Amino acid sequence: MMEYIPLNFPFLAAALLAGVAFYIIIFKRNLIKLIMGIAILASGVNLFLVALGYRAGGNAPIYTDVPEGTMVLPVPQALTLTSIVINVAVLALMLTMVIHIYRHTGDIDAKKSRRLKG
Amino acid sequence: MLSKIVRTVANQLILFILIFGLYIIVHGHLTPGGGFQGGAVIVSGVVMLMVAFSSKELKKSLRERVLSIMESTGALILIGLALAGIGTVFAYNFLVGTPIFGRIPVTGPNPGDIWTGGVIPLMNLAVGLKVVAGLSAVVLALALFSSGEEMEE
Amino acid sequence: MSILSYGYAVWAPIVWIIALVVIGVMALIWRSRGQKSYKKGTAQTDVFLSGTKVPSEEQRHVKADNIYWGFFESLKGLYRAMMKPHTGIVNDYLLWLVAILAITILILVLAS
Amino acid sequence: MALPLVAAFAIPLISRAGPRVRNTFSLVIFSLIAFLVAILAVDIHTVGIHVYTFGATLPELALPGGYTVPVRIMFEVDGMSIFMGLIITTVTLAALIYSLHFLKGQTGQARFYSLMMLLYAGMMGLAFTGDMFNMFVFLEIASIAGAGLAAYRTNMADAVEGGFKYIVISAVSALLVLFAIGILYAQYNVLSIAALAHYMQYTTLDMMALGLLAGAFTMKLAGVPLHMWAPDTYTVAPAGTTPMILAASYTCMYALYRVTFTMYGGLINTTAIGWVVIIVGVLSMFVGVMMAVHQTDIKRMMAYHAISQGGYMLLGVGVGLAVLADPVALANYGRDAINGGIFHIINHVFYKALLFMTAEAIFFRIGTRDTNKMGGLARNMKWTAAFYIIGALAISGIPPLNGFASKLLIYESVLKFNPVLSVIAMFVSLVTLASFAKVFYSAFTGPEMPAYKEVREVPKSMIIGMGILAACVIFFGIFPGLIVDTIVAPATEALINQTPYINAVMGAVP
Repeated sequence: MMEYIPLNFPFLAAALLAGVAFYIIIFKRNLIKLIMGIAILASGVNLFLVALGYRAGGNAPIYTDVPEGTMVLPVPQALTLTSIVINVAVLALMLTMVIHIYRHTGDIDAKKSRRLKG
Repeated sequence: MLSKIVRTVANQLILFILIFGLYIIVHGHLTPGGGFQGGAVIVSGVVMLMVAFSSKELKKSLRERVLSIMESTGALILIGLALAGIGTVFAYNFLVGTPIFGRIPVTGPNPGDIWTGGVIPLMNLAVGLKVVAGLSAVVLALALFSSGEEMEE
Repeated sequence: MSILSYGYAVWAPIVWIIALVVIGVMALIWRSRGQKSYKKGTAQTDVFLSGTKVPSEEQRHVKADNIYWGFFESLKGLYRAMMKPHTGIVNDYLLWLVAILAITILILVLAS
Repeated sequence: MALPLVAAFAIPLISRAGPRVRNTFSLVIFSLIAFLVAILAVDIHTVGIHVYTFGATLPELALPGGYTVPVRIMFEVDGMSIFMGLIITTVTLAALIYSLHFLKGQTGQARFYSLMMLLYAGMMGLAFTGDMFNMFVFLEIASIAGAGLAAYRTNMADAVEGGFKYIVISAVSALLVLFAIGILYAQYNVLSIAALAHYMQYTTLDMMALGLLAGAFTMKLAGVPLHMWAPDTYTVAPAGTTPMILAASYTCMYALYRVTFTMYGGLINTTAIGWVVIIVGVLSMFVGVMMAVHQTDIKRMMAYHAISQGGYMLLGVGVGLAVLADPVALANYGRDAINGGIFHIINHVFYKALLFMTAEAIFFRIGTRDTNKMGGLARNMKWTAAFYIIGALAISGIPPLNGFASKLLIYESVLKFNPVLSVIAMFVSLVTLASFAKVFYSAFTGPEMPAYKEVREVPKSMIIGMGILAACVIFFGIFPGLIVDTIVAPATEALINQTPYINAVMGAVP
C-alpha cells in the first residue's frame, strides 16, 4: 500500500509548511502568530528530516522482534527528536517573553509594543 | 475545577499514565521512546490533572522549588554518568560487562533484553526526571499566568 | 617578539612608544619655558563672550544631541534613507533574512 | 568540556547554601575550566589537531576499520577552534568577575550564573564540534541561554523585547541551518564536517545548502543588512553578558568560516564568494558606523560599532577568500588579510567587551544610558573613565593599542587588493574615533552635573573584570607579533589548508 504514495509527497508537504511559515513570520504582526509561524517552520523542517530517512516498505529501526527486510534510516529520526526537544524549549522561552512583553506594554502587536528602534 | 466524574476518572487514570511513562523511559534502549518521550507522557498526565482540578490546586502539591531541584539533579546525574567514564574517555560506556545493565546484546533481530545498554537506561532515567520537572514547571507557569497568578521566586 | 612583520612592512610598537615618550618629554620641556604669570582662579581664566553674560557651567555643557550638528544636517538625506529600514519590528528582520537568502543562493548558483 | 554543563546545573543546587558559596563555586570551577582550555591550547599548538570521540576508547574508533563514514559524535579541535575557545574563555572569565558585584540585589541570581555557564558551554561546543548536527544543537543552546540572559532584567520592557528579538531570529536561523544539514545528509549520508568535506561534490543542492548556512550565520553574526537585531539585544543585555552575546556572534562567524573554508573549500568559486563577503563587510562597516554616530544611547552606539567592526573582520577574511585560488596573491597579501581579519576578532571582542562594561558601569551608578543626561562623570568614576579611554582609543585604531595592529594588517593587505576598500576602511575608523570622542565629551567631561554629585566609583570586582580586559588590550597592542605568530597564524593556516582537518578523521579512507 505504501508504495503507491509518491515518495516525494512528504517533501512537497514540507515545502508547503515552510512556505506558510515564512508567510506568517513575515506578514503577521501579532507576536503569538509569529511564534506559531516558527512552530510551523520547525514542523516543516522536522517532516523534511523524517522523510529523508524513509525507505519504501522499510521497518522501524528497532531490533526487538522485527520481521526480516530493510529498515528506515535511524539517524534522521534521532535528529528530528533532538530538534523537537530543542524547539519545545525555544517555544516555551518565546511564550514566556511574550507574556512579559504583554505585561509591560499591554499589547502583543510587533509594531505597537516595540520600544527599541533606530 | 470540573465535575466530580472527571475528577474521579482523572484520579484513577493518573496512575496508568505514570506507569506508561515509566515503561517508556525504562525501555528506551529497546523500543521507541526514552527519557524525553516518557517524560512528555508523564507531563501530559500533569496537564490532565491541571485541567481536571485547577492549576491553583495543583500548585499546592507541585512546588517550583522541588521541580527546580529535580531538574538540576536529572541533568547532574546525566553528566555525572558521562564523566564517570572519563578514566577512558568522556561518555565511555563503563557498565558493559557488569551485572547492572551489562549484558552484551545479540546482534540482529531479537526479542529484547532489558539488562543491556550499559549506562544508557540510567541516562534515560535521568533525562526523564529532568523532562518531567522542566516541562511541568513550564506548563504550570503558563497556566498560572492565564489565571492571573505568579510562580514564586 | 613585539614586532609584527607581514611580508612587506614592519610594525614595531616599542619603537613607537619610545618615540611617543621622547616627544612627550620635549613637549614638557617646551611647556616649562612658557609664561609663568598665568594664574588659575583669577579673571584670567574666565570665559569672555563679547561682554554678554556667560551662562553657568551646567548650561554650557553641550548635550550629546547637539554634537556634530553640522555633520548630521548635511547628511540629512542619507540618514533619512538609513533610518527607514531600521524599523525595530521583528518581522522586518526576518523579511531581510529571506531576501538575503534568496540573493545568496542565486549568486551561488549563478557563479558556478 | 562538560565541566561548564556540570557547573550550570549544579549552581541552582549549590546556591541553596547561600550566595557566597555560589559565587566562590562559580569562580573556582571557571578558573579550572580556563586552566584546562589553556593546557589544551598549548597541546594543540605543539602537537596538532585533536579529535575527541565520545564513548570510544580511542579517537581512531570514530572510523572503525572497514567503514567509510564516521559513526560516532566527535569534537575536532584545530588552530581556529582553539583560537575561538581562548577568546570565549577570557571574555567569560572577565564577565563572571564583573558580574559578581553587579548582580547584588537582583533576583534569580542562581539562574543568571546557570545561564552564563550554559551560554559558555554552547559557545565552546560550537567552536569545538566536528559534526554539523551538534553545531545546530550548540547553536540553539547558545541562543536559548543568550536570549534568557538578554531578557534577564524582566522588569524593564525593552529588555524583554531585546531578548525576544534575539530568540526569534536565532530560532529561525537555526531552523534554516537544520534544513541545510538535512539537504547535506540526504546526499552524503554523513554529518561529520570532515566527512562532508571529503565527499563534497558541489551540486546545485549543495549550493542551496551553502546559501542557507551562509544566510543563517550572517544573521547571527549581525552583518548588514541582517544586523538590526544586534543593537536591540546588545543594548538591553545586563553587563557582563553583552560581551558574551557578542562572543556568541563571533562564534557564529567562526562557524561560517568553518563551513565556507573547510567544508566547501577548494570547490566554490572563491572569487565570487570572496566578493560577496567583502561587500557585506564594507556595508557593515559603513552602515554600522554611520548609525553609531547618530545614537544617543551609549550601549546602542557601541552595539552599532560592534556591527561596524564585524565588517572589518569580514573584509579581511573576504579579501583572503577572494584570492584563495591565486597562490601568488595569497602568499603576497591574502594570508596577511586573513591574519588581520582573525586577529581583529580577538582584539575587537576584548576592547568592545571593555567598552560595554564601562557603559554598564555608568548605568549601574546613574541609572540611565542616555548620553544627553550625562556629564562630568570622570570626576567621580576615574577608573571607568580610564578604561573607557583605553577601549575607545583601541577601537579607533590608535597606536600602540591592539586595534591598530589588526587594522594595520587589514589596511595594508586590502590596499594591495583594492585601494578603494582600504580608503573606506580608514574613513570608517575616523568616524569611529569621532563618535567615541562625542560620547567621551558628553559623558565624562564637562561640569559636574548636580544630579550626579553623589556618584561613586563602581565596586572592586567590576574594576577587576574591566582591568583584565584592559590589560589584554594593552598587552596585545605592545606584543602583536607574539600573538599573531602563536595563536593567529595557526588559525589562518587551519582555514586556508583544510586537508589536515579532513585527514584527522578521514585519513584512512582513500
